[in-house]
Amino acid sequence: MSAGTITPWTVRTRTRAATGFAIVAIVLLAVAVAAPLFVSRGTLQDLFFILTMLVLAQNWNLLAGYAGLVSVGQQAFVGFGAYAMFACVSLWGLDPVSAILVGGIAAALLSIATGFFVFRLYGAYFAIGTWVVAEVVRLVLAQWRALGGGTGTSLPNTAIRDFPPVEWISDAFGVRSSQAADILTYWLALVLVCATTGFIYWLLRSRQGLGLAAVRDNQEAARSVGVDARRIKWIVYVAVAFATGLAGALIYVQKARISPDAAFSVIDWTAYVIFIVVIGGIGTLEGPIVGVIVFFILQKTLADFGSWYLLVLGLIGIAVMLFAPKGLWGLFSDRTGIQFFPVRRILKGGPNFDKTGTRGGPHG
Amino acid sequence: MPLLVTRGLTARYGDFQALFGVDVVLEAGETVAIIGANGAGKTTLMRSIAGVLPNAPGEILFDGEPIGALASAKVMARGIAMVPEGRKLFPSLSVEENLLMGSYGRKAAGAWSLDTVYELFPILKERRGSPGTALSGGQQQMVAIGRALMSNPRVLLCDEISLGLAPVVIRDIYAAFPKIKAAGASLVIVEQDISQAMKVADRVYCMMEGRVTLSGRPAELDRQRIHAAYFGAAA
Amino acid sequence: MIWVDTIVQGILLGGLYALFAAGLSLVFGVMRLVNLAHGDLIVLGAFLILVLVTALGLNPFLAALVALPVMFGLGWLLQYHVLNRTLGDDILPPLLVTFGLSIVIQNALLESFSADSRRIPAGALETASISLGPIAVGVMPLLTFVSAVAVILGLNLLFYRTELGRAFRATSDDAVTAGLMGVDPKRLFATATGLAMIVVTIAALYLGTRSNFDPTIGPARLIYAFEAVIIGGLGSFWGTLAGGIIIGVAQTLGAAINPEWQILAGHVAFLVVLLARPRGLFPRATD
Amino acid sequence: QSGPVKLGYVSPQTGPLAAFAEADNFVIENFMKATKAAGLNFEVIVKDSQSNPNRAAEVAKELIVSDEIHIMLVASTPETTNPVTTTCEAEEVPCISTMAPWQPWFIGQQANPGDPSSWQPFNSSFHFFWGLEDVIAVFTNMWAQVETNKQVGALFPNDGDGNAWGDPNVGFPPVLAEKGYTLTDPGRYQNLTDDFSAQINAFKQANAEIITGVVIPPDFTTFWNQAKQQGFTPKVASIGKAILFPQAVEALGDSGHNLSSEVWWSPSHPFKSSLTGETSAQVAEGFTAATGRPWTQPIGFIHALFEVAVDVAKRAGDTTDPDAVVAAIAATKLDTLVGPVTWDGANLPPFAQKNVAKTPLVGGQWRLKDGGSYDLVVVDNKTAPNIPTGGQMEPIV
Amino acid sequence: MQPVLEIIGLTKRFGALTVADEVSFALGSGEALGIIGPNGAGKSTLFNLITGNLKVDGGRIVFAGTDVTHAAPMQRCLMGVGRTFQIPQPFEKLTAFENLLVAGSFGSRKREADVADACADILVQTGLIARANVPAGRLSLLERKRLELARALATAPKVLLLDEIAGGLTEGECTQLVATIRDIHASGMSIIWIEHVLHALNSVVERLLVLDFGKVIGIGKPDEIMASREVREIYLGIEV
Ligand SMILES: Nc1ncnc2c1ncn2[C@@H]1O[C@H](COP(=O)(O)OP(=O)(O)OP(=O)(O)O)[C@@H](O)[C@H]1O
Ligand SMILES: Nc1ncnc2c1ncn2[C@@H]1O[C@H](COP(=O)(O)OP(=O)(O)OP(=O)(O)O)[C@@H](O)[C@H]1O
Ligand SMILES: [Mg+2]
Ligand SMILES: [Mg+2]
Repeated sequence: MSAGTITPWTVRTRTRAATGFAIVAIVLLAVAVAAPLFVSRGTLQDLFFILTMLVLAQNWNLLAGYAGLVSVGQQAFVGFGAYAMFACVSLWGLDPVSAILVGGIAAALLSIATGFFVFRLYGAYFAIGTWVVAEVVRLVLAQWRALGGGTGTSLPNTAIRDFPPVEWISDAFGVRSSQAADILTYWLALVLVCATTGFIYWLLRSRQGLGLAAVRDNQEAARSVGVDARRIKWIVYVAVAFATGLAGALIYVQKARISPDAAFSVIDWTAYVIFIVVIGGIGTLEGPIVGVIVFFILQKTLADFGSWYLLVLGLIGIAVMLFAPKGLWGLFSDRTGIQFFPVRRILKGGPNFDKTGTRGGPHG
Repeated sequence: MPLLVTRGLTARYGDFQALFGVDVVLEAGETVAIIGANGAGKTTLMRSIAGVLPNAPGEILFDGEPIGALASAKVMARGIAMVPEGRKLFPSLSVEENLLMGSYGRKAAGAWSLDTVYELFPILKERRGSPGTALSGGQQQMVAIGRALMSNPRVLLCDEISLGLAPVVIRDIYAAFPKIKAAGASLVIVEQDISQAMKVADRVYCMMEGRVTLSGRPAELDRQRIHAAYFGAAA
Repeated sequence: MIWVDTIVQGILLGGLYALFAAGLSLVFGVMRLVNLAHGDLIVLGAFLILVLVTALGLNPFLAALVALPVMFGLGWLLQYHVLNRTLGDDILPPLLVTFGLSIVIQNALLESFSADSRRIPAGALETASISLGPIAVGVMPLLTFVSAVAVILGLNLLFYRTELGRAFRATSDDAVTAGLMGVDPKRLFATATGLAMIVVTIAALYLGTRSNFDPTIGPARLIYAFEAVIIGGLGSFWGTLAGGIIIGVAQTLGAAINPEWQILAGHVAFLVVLLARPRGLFPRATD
Repeated sequence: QSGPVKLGYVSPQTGPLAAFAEADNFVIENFMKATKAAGLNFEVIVKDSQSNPNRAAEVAKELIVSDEIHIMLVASTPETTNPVTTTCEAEEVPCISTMAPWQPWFIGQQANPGDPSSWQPFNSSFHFFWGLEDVIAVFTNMWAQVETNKQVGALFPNDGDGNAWGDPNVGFPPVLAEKGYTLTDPGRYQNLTDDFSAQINAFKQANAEIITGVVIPPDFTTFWNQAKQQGFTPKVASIGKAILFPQAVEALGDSGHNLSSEVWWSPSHPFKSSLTGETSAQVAEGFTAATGRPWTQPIGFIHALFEVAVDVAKRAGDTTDPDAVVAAIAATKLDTLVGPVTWDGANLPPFAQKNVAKTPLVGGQWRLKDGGSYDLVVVDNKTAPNIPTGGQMEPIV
Repeated sequence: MQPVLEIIGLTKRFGALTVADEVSFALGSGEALGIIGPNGAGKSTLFNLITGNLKVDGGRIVFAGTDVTHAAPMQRCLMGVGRTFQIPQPFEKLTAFENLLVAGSFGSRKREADVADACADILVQTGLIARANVPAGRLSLLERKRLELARALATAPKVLLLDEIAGGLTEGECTQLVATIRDIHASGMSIIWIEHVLHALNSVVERLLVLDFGKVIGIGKPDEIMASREVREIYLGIEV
């Protein structure tokens, strides 16, 4: 029918809001890099918390929101990365930044080992399976006597203080070494956030991202049109583990103390992360950003109310899920049509179109 | 008084309005056929009557009582059963259990029981123990019809029941219609095959884009008018 | 002899886990609802029984009987007004809502009962034992096991032999079509959760009498319960019992080698079973 | 110095360890009253660790960085004290900690707890409490009062306390061996274990007549019931942690009778508060009057923690100068509600002498009263003769 | 004619039920083969075996000279087996156009930009262009069926397997569909088409294969097959 006709088809993903946002984001980033110059140390630590939680949230979002792999065992990678970093620093005398990298690699290796198991499971089975795997990793590391077993251990003070970059920062800014360490970890967290967000957005815009969405929607059909579902899931699972391990190691460089219960806490590293993603809006890159800010504000304002804080947090989680299942960002973008990270491929040109759904946006 | 009446029935899926004031009447003992192109709103009409889609109470009257706002379970209990488009068997139930589910919400005495359904579709008796989804498409359609009959409904809504069936099965199923009617049910069928519809129906409604564009007895309608009603006046 | 004893104790422990798991298995099987608040609901039940025991001076078993209808009603309302809204293809909404619920229950209990460690007094029964040959078996663990078997048996009959059970399964497959059969899915699901809460109350009775509990102890047991359900296979109640026993025996055997391996051995058993049978021991034909 | 002395205080006010922090409000209110009456200007910023080590570290940082506290006070189990202390060490903020045996506090924060040669003292963190050597002495003294076969079964979990108690170098095993006891230690179990048959079988095999360990309350109940069900009835059970609080013992029903435990503080301790002049008995009574709850051991130590803080602040001069505060802490010589607190290194190995001060410890037994409640009776005071006993050690029937 | 697909003694059982019983046939390159048979005869199952969505119990499948009996579905797709599902299985959250992009870029290992035009053309060809940017989850049943066809085409297959795509169409729509499939066939693609709507089927295919209880009971020219006594009895239900 159409053979021979030259149709001026074009495919478009960018939206106006996204272009505007990109400019704002670059400015924000510049401000963020310079932040240690003009914000207080408390603010810097708050920012560190926000950034690291955001890394965890973006990664979990990639796994659950885009790949359909709802894991409740991400604490395995946080803890494993952190423990690997501790071992490198306190047992083998490596410097903290290299140790963080080792932490990420260790987490990626762990994900390869556990992936063979968890990928045999689907849906809720997968969720529980990942949780059990994380428990197993926790229990095994709790037997590692050199790192304190179930008691845990602390990072030697000198490891950070005498690390040359910390000394440089300390000299350059004229601050104490503990503050210099904060600045360094903050910058690292900033790098990690940008890298993670950038990687995820790049992935979603790529062919693999489209394949990922297809696998999530219908694995059987995806395989029938040539998508290597296994490979895509593996790539995502391992990449997420790597970034989660990096984040875990970084967080524990800053905390300087580790114990199995803390490093493998399902509440801190998975439940809160799920909370952040879902409150913000799962399956969008903007959602976790919104979510982490909301979470931070809640924690700041309510944490001193003891159990009431958690009670309110729980109620808010329930309320959002019931009344705004697409999260706060979903609520906002449905109303306004604004998307900062569009991935939808929109076909333009040719005959007249059905106008519904021709908006840019996420897959979902 | 007619058995089932819709008055100005409207229905929507979110922002999208699928029915715009549909008026359909079913007299007791009648077979009414709804025909129309894809997307005309036939399934939507059936789902509205069955209570799957919510409507204003007075838009649907059954026995003179408003049932538009009732949930499907309540509608079914009053005696309106539906064979849904696409069969929709329960995969984790066996064939027999699927059939038994049909009488869950309405246990009315009548002609239909497990035995009589098996008599109607003997192949189902053979496969009574296998899971509903391990059947071929045609066999599944038989289960879906049998399941709807199990409640001895007063109105049976059949949505494209011949879809995907071998000719021999279609023949068998339509051959069962007189039996079903004889057992006291009035029928509303949605059918794509116009000649088939004309054969079994007492009256025909033709729908287009959410509206009834033509209705009447088969004898009164000629191909030309139906065609026009299908594709708009231009055709 | 010690090995026999170890295995017997493991089986009895498995009964406890199966009891924790049975209610979970029910809601998981009927609604695909991963209920993360299950452990906290058991603790809630234990507090309710405790209140009845201390306020009315009832015997714990009698108190549990009084608690049953209350818990059923609670489950019914919870499902009807909250959890029903989360059901669908996506497992995340129920996951998050029940997680929120878990936090809410824990902290509400903390506010009203403080963090103290409590116990439902069961008098002489707590330490009573009978000897089976050379092995001494506690009456309470035995009662727990028998209750677990009874609960499983009851659920199985209900699920596969009654019309209600058939409706449960049908609705779990396709709620809209079940509606066409005269099922009101919302009420049916509410009934299922109500029933699960009855099982929860029975579990609470044994949780509360066998050891101390406090408002935060729920989640620790949840993972074993999930393991039992999954090892058994979705919707298979006998499978849940088998799963509980596998985990219980693995734990006691692991502990007999070295207590360090106790909990790990249970988890490893879970992983091994799933490695061999990814859909559990007794999977449903389709899910 | 202008402005108040800013104290940060972290404890587990919610979560599973909340029982330890039960008296916090009471103590802090009294502290504020007492200091105001004495014309002192203190501000206390209280943070809840939620029984979560991650959270403990976070709030400690917050206190230091945002609230700019001068002195950190922290209490109750290594899960809270250790992360807070580690943070203070990194931030070079003076820290006073209590209510964790000193070994898990000190060794648990070393980079490699397994290698004593690598252990380093802390610069700005100080701890006062007793140590494992004290609890061992107290337990063995109690056991000596009862005729046994000297076979001891041990329940040590894989947590901060359990690892320290079971440590082959600094824990129970070497000392017990020296004193002629044979220890059966099946291994480190995880907390919240549901079955103890393995341990019970091991104890039965070894014919143990004494049970000891540091167990969380639910686990002890599970163990104790199972032991009885399986026909294992030791003569002595000296347990740390699990039976610290009267509610926990009451939860055992009748079978809590004659269980023995370490006693760090009780109303019969013959010490007075340096802050209010009250005796132990008066403080305990005050607590019961104010809250309607029975006294618990943490009351004394939290009170003492604030006593030390006041004393240090007075002597330091400018509390905004961390070095001055650290020096003041190191020079402390104060008679507190829990006994004298001095970082003089007495009765401590060299590596811990700088940062640890020891307080007296005695042994007690829970006695069932009519009506189902329990009394804690001090039955052994060889380690601290100035604390009066209320009776003799009795075997569990 | 060089066969592009050879089925040799293919067997599949579900428990006691044999749904493919020593099925053998060959599909010539560029040929259009129709499959008919009573409901439950094993037609869809045969497709699932050919595409690898089900594992075979016996026999061999040779595609373009290569034995693919045990190859993964994805590999077979890359080699040139395209299919539609009897019950449509769209990627619901992706738009129709994106559905095709997935199939196009993965099915032929090309970059998205290189297949976008082809995908758009297929949307035109299958009458879906007006709905190109609508999420597939919002399409009607008919549109979903068209999308199945379009998506299979987007993988640029050598052999196209069609499972009941004409059911539920009005006469006009049916005529249109037949024209589309004729076009596709004319472009040289081999086709196997399962269909109960015989007049549509017979106006396209060159040979008909009749399946009953998993057995091939006839294969040949459509009019010969339709005239056979066996087919008239078991399939058309005409007494003879
Ligand atoms: N779940 C839904 N959400 C949104 N729109 C829908 C939904 N179901 C149907 N529609 C739309 O409603 C209109 C009527 O659809 P309906 O299914 O009633 O048509 P039909 O006459 O039964 O067609 P067919 O012959 O294809 O079955 C169509 O435009 C369809 O796209
Ligand atoms: N997964 C399964 N498990 C058990 N039996 C099955 C399964 N899938 C199909 N069957 C059975 O295999 C037989 C063939 O099914 P198939 O779907 O191939 O039929 P079909 O020829 O495509 O029929 P239709 O024309 O109705 O689509 C049927 O009897 C069916 O019950
Ligand atoms: Mg329809
Ligand atoms: Mg088929």
